[in-house]
Amino acid sequence: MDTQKYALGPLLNEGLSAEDRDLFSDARPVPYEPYPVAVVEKFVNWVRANSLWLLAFGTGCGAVELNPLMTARFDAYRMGVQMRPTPRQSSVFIIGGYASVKTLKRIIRSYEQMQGPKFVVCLGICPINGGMYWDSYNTVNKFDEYLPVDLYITGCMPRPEVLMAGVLELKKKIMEGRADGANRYVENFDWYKANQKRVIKDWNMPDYNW
Amino acid sequence: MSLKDLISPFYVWQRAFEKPYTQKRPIEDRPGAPRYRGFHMNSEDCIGCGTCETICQNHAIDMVPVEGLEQRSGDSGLRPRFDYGRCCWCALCVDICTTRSLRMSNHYAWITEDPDAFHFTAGTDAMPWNQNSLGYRRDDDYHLLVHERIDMQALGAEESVAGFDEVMKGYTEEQAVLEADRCVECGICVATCPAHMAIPDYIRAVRQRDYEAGLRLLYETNPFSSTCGRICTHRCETVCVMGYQGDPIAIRWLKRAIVDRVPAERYREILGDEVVENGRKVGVIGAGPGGMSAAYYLRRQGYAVTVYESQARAGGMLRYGVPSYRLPDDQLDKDLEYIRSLGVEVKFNTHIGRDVPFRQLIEDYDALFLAVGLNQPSALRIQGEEHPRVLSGLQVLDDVASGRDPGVGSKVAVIGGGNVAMDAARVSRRLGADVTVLYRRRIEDMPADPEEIHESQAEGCKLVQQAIPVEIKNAASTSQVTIVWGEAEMIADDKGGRPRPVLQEDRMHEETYDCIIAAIGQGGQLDFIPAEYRDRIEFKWNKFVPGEYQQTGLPKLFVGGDIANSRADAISAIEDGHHAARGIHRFLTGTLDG
Amino acid sequence: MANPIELLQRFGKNFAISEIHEQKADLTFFKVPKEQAVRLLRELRDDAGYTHLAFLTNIDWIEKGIFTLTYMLHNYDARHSLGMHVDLERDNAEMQSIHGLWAQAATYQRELREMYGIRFPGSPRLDEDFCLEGWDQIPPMRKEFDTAAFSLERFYSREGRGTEDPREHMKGLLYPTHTDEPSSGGQ
Amino acid sequence: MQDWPVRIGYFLINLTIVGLYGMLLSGIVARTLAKVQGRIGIPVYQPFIDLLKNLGKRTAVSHGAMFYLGPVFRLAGGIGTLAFVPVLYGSEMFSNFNSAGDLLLAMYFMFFGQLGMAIGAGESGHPFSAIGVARGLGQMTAYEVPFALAIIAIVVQYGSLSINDIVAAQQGGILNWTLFTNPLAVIAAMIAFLGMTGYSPFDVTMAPNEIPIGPPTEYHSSYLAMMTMNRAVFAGAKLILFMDLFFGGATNLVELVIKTWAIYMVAVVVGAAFPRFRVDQSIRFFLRYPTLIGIAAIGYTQAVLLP
Amino acid sequence: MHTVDEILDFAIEREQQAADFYSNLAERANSAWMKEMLLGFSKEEMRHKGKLKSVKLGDRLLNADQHVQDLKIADYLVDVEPAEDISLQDALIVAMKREKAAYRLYSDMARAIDDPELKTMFLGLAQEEAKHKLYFEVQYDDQIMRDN
Amino acid sequence: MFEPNPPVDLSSGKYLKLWQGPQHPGITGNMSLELTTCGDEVVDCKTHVGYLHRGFEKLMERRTFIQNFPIVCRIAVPEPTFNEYLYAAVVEELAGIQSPERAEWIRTLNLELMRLASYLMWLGGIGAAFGQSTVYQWTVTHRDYILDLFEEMTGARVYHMYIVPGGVRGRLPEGFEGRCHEVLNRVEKLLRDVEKVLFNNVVFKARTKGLGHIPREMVDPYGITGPNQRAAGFARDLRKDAPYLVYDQLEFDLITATESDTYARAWVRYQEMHQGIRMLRQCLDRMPKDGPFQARMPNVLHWQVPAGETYAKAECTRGEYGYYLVTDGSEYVRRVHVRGPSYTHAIALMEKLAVGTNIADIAGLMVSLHTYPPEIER
Repeated sequence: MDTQKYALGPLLNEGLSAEDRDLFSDARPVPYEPYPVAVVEKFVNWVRANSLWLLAFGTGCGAVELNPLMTARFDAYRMGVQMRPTPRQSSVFIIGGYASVKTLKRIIRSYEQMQGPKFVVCLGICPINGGMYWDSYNTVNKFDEYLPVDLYITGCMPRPEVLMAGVLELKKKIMEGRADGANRYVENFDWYKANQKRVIKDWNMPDYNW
Repeated sequence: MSLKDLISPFYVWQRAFEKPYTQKRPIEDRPGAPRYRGFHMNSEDCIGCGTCETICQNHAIDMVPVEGLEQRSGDSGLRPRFDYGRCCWCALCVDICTTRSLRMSNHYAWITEDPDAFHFTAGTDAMPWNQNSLGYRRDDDYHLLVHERIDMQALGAEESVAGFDEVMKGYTEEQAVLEADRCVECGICVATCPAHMAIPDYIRAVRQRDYEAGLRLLYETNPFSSTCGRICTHRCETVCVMGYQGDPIAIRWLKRAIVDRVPAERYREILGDEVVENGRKVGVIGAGPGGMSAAYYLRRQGYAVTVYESQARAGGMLRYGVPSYRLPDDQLDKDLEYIRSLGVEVKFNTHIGRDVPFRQLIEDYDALFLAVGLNQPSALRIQGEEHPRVLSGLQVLDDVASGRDPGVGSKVAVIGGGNVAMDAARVSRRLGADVTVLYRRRIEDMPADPEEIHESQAEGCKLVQQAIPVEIKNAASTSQVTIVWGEAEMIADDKGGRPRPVLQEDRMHEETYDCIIAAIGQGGQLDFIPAEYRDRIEFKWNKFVPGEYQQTGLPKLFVGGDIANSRADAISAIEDGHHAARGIHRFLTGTLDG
Repeated sequence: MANPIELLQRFGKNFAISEIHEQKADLTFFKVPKEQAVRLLRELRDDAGYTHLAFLTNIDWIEKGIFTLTYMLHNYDARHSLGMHVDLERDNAEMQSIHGLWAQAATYQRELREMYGIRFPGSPRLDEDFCLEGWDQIPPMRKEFDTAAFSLERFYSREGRGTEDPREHMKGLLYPTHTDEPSSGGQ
Repeated sequence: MQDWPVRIGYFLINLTIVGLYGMLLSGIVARTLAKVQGRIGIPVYQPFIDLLKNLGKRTAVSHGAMFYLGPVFRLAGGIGTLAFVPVLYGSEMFSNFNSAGDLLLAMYFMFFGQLGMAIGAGESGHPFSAIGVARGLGQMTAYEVPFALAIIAIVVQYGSLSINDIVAAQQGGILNWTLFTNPLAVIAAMIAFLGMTGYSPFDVTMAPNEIPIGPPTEYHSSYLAMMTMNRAVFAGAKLILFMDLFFGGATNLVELVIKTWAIYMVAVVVGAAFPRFRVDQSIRFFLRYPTLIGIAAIGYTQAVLLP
Repeated sequence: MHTVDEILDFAIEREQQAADFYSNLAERANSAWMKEMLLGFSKEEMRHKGKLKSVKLGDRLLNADQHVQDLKIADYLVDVEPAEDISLQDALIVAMKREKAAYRLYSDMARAIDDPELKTMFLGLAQEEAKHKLYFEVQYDDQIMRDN
Repeated sequence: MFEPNPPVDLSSGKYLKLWQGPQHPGITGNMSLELTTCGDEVVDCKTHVGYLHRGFEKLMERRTFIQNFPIVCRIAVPEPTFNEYLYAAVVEELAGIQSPERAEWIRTLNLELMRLASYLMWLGGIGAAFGQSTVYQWTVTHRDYILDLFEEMTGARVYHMYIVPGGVRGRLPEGFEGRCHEVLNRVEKLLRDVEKVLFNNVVFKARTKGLGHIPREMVDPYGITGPNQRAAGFARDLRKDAPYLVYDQLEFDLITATESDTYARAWVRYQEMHQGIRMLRQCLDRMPKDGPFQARMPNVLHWQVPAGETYAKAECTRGEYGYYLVTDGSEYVRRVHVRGPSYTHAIALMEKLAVGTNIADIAGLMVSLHTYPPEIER
């Protein structure tokens, strides 16, 4: 991606009143530095891969297949996966399909609240190239313009089995140290921000406190 | 609070002692159901019609050219490429697939980190699911297209042999719209049509009952719409995608449906009649479909066009070779009159070489288009051929067209299997004869239109296949003639051509008729071209070999029609005329070098 | 309960009811002028048993320059629905609010305000965002708004796509010279 | 009295064992509950992985000093509780810092952790934390009532505030356990125990549906890890305390494991069966039957056991 | 003719005659494309001649065993007289008939001779002529009996 | 009828503004509630929707009639089949197509299976909302068995795209009836367990009885339909009142209750699941085994439906689901309006009922109204 093209603009809390401003983190994110000892980093990666806490934010249709995934039939708990209702504690953000502009704003907010290392998995066709809603005025077409994505699982909707396969794939990626989406976000922060601003016209967040 | 309500919930613990619901290995053990709609598969039956692309509401399908695909008629050479960033697995593409080549596998897993990777061309790209035997198929009893052709009202066999009334009555408006509605507008047919008519477009015009637009579309490539709507060899229909699971669209009849609804008087109003003269003049030899087509398009571009015709009326083979029950004279005149009304001058009864020297033409005109057609019937060249009761098929048709009685008698044998033979047979039927058609090959090999074969059989012509005439006897009689023919055996051609008949000398038959009509083929006559020009023109066998834009080695001379192409049908001649008109225009405006 | 046609005729004495169309046994459409609409709705609800407002929506007849509101009422006892049409001027469309008759109408009116720009003075939370947020275009459900063009312009599409028309492809391959002239037939 | 370094060393060993045991127990319980739900459930070692993962996570959030101190207080509460609870009866190594009034200290620390948590979570500024804290404190206050009553009953019964003494008094046969000598107090305490463990029906503090995650909403990475550790230690300490007070204590590790597991299972068995109470409902509940039972226990002790 | 070489010389001579015949006819023909076509026939014969020459030099062999199809078209057509205004149809008939005659000649010779080597050579030549005949018959089938 | 909630002075410090959702497990899907609380009591509630707005009605205006068929099912994610059926019904009505009898039976089977699956998910939801996640685990698993049946019958688990205008897309697979009966038996056994565990549960009763009481006189002004309405004592059900498909040939009871609180609504739905199983068994036993399942269709690529308008409705799990279709004789719809019951239940009704509720009950109350956000905003 061409980072030069996008000039650094004001951060996303522009247009907020002074007292609301501190609800947003002004700080530019910092990249995740691996542990200096390779073995430690490898071990930590293994730990991360085996403890995937998903953010319980059903952003689209995909949420409907997360129910079977997290229940007795498929029981993803076996694989170290569990749902966390707060972004602070989650490490995996599952984008469950299409993101409307209104949700995208919340997704970005949640994503920025998540503490690294964090990973984004996109479900379904809509985040890849618009999917069914490619011509809709309210859903974004290419999700990777707005947040870095580590893994795509195609399908409409992807079955729980593919989600499990996706979890395995994500684990593999994390263990190999290739799941570096969060760092890409840091490196190309201005590019992502410029893209986000291009579609989200209303940055005023009602006083969300989650 | 009852005690029951306190105790009963502990029932949950019963579940702890049962087998868990959990699937042990869901990824491996749970393939998609046999009908699962997974990733696409495409077989080699695909012809790249793009109907899947049309119906896809997500624009998930691109038609892309595929390397190494054998170029064949009726195959666009494109194949659907699927974007799994768009596809929603609704399988409408599978349901609508005209050849039923598109299917779905029951494979559903595709995970990558690259969002740009979710593309693939079904059937050609190697994908893990290409060999899956399960997956979604369209149910046999479920259709999104209409596979049966709307029948056209026609005269019954008895009525039709009773006279020369037109057999096919044409579609009613409702029928035409219903038939046009079947079209999927893929456009595969356009390449196959020699004239490359805008077939899907004019079919849409029929569907929308917009006959004026339809007529304009027809005249863009074909000024013989009324004619072609009746007697075209409709190669387009042989490749029509609707033919894969049902009947092809009746393209020819839909063309007719347009012209039938526009009276001749309105042609000039709809198509326009103003011609901006450009001061140049072009001569055309032959007022058949090729010549008149060239004349029309040249005239439209402002050329002064003079057509030389040896016969008394225009139309060439369309008038003299096609009987009026297939193409009524008034319909041919409708086409011709409109062309003439634009100011095309036709000189009748003028033989080039006899009445006007060729040299004069080539000197007088800025360019010359020659489309004299094939009007010399091939002789049988068997013993006894000079018998007076051996007639030529063309002659019989000419006689009938000119209102003369060919005198075929009441028991007729027709030799040949082409349209001329069929026409001769059916004309003889109408003249009251008992007709037998002798053909060297099998019925399926006949070059005649299948409709004609079918109708002639319906009208009572007997078709004897694999019959090779060997000798004509009974020279003594002037009213009867006897033919000796032998049965043929079909032998496969080593070089891959169609099977060839070989005479079996031990199986001979002899039969006496009132006359024998020979219609085995025609050749051309080009003696009027002086030798000094001939040397500069390229020929093969008895035909011209025209270059780009139908031009010959004689830069001013453009040729077309039966004398210059191997297809020898009206629509090819029309296209030759049109193409030559393009060429002449380019030649005279300097963009085509001689 | 009278037959719906009779009912409408009865109301027709006081209201300018027109275009009565019986779509099926339990569904009748009719049209009433804008000024009388709310009064009629109230009477239908209170006197004729049409107590259930199934929905309120709008049809954009851009070529006629009008919006047609459809109020779908249902009478549970008679098991009959009435679809009431009210025409509004497309430019500067405004209609009386019926949130006083049916509480949920306020939501419908908010939606119509956002999606078509119809104003319903007095309706609660009318000008708040409903489905959209930060919308900077004309109301999206109006016919003149082209959602596909907007989507491509604002959200892009992934590169690497490109399709060919079978007809044009075959032409380019097989007979490129045959149609390069300006159309010479017709006008 | 031995010298302090050795005792501290012993305590650290205790802390480690109890902490690990607490973590393991949470894994086992999760698996047991999964069985009820018809699934296989997490591997028993999953809590350890989660803990390590959280330790390895980054943090870039600051809500002020108290926010950091919250988990520290919390952990201090857990460790403090454990510090005054003898793990094994008669073992020097596993006796921790028991002294004459250690029961009161242990109870104090049980409060202390919660309060520390309350301050930290309140500092995070998240309303869900605030609501969770309010609920937690309210509920704690409520279940402390029957618990305190039960403690009072047994303190009266055994005439000592030293846990060691109370355990000692229960030695010599199963019938000497408080469970059989003073069943009313045990019932009151066990109901309070249900409240303490945070399983249904008293888990509204941390309920994901009613309020996402409650007090620790804003806590993450190593803070969360500290809280997880605290939960393990605290759970272990509580179990041991209950075992010591009501179930005759333990003289060896096997006995300890069996008894504590069995006590824990009570909460689990009830937890799996019931939805959760609203906080006002649970307060009303604790202040009704268990409190009455607790009062009855005191009365029973006074009237029946002491004379 | 007693040796293979003699036979081949005879055959080469015959091909030359045929080529001469066509070029002669072509000269007289008054239509350009007939002229061209007949010259084409002549060239075809010259190619046959070249082939026989290379057989004589031992560069290639004649195959006597191959089966050559006989469409028997030439059998029942009447003889035509080569004339200036010869048509395509007639020219083909002439050619077919000539090749058929050559085939007959070699076949008869083969039957009359006992020497197996010579017999093989004649049979081989006969097959060659049969092939030429087939070529013309196919052309006749395709170009004349088009049934259009 | 609209009575605004009393205004609150946020600056007084007495009140706390609290957002539930969109990222909140207590919310049924991606929507949010803006709550103002005073202590534990909610004093004001505003529903915010639009997080899932895709503009279906706009998208449908630029797709042909057949192209709309795959997209409609996406309107209500957990319950797509009703959309498919209703879209087919309105198009067939205006196009003058009558789907064959066999298709009508298969459609009924489909809708009732969907209803059962949707209720199972809801049952788990109501359990989870009040802290009984064991029931959630069980019912979602059993819903999955029904999805297996769907997969087998239609080729997909979630978005079936099976009921197409004109009929259905294929015959039932071999041996489907047997497998369906088997699943129904399992579900029936589960329902008995759930009754023991959830409905006869002292805590559940304590939480749900009296929660979110809807007075009878509120039902019509708020447009409340379906089980929510029946729990308030109205015996209204479109399957009885305006039978569509083959419902007039099926035997089933209309379930009502009078308490009109969360427990009553849950109980009504629970009972309706039993009725659903009863209907499914009748369908399986009585449906025609052969015959056409698709009416004769025109070429769908340029299918023009005559100008007209109609409204078709069906009783979905949440109440009256309806499609209002206006056509102008072209290949595209002029206007389609989807009337989802969640629309009124989740906004006007929820905002009213939430006031005075304990904040911990908001999630349960929300679930008890059974709303699907994607269907609200479309």
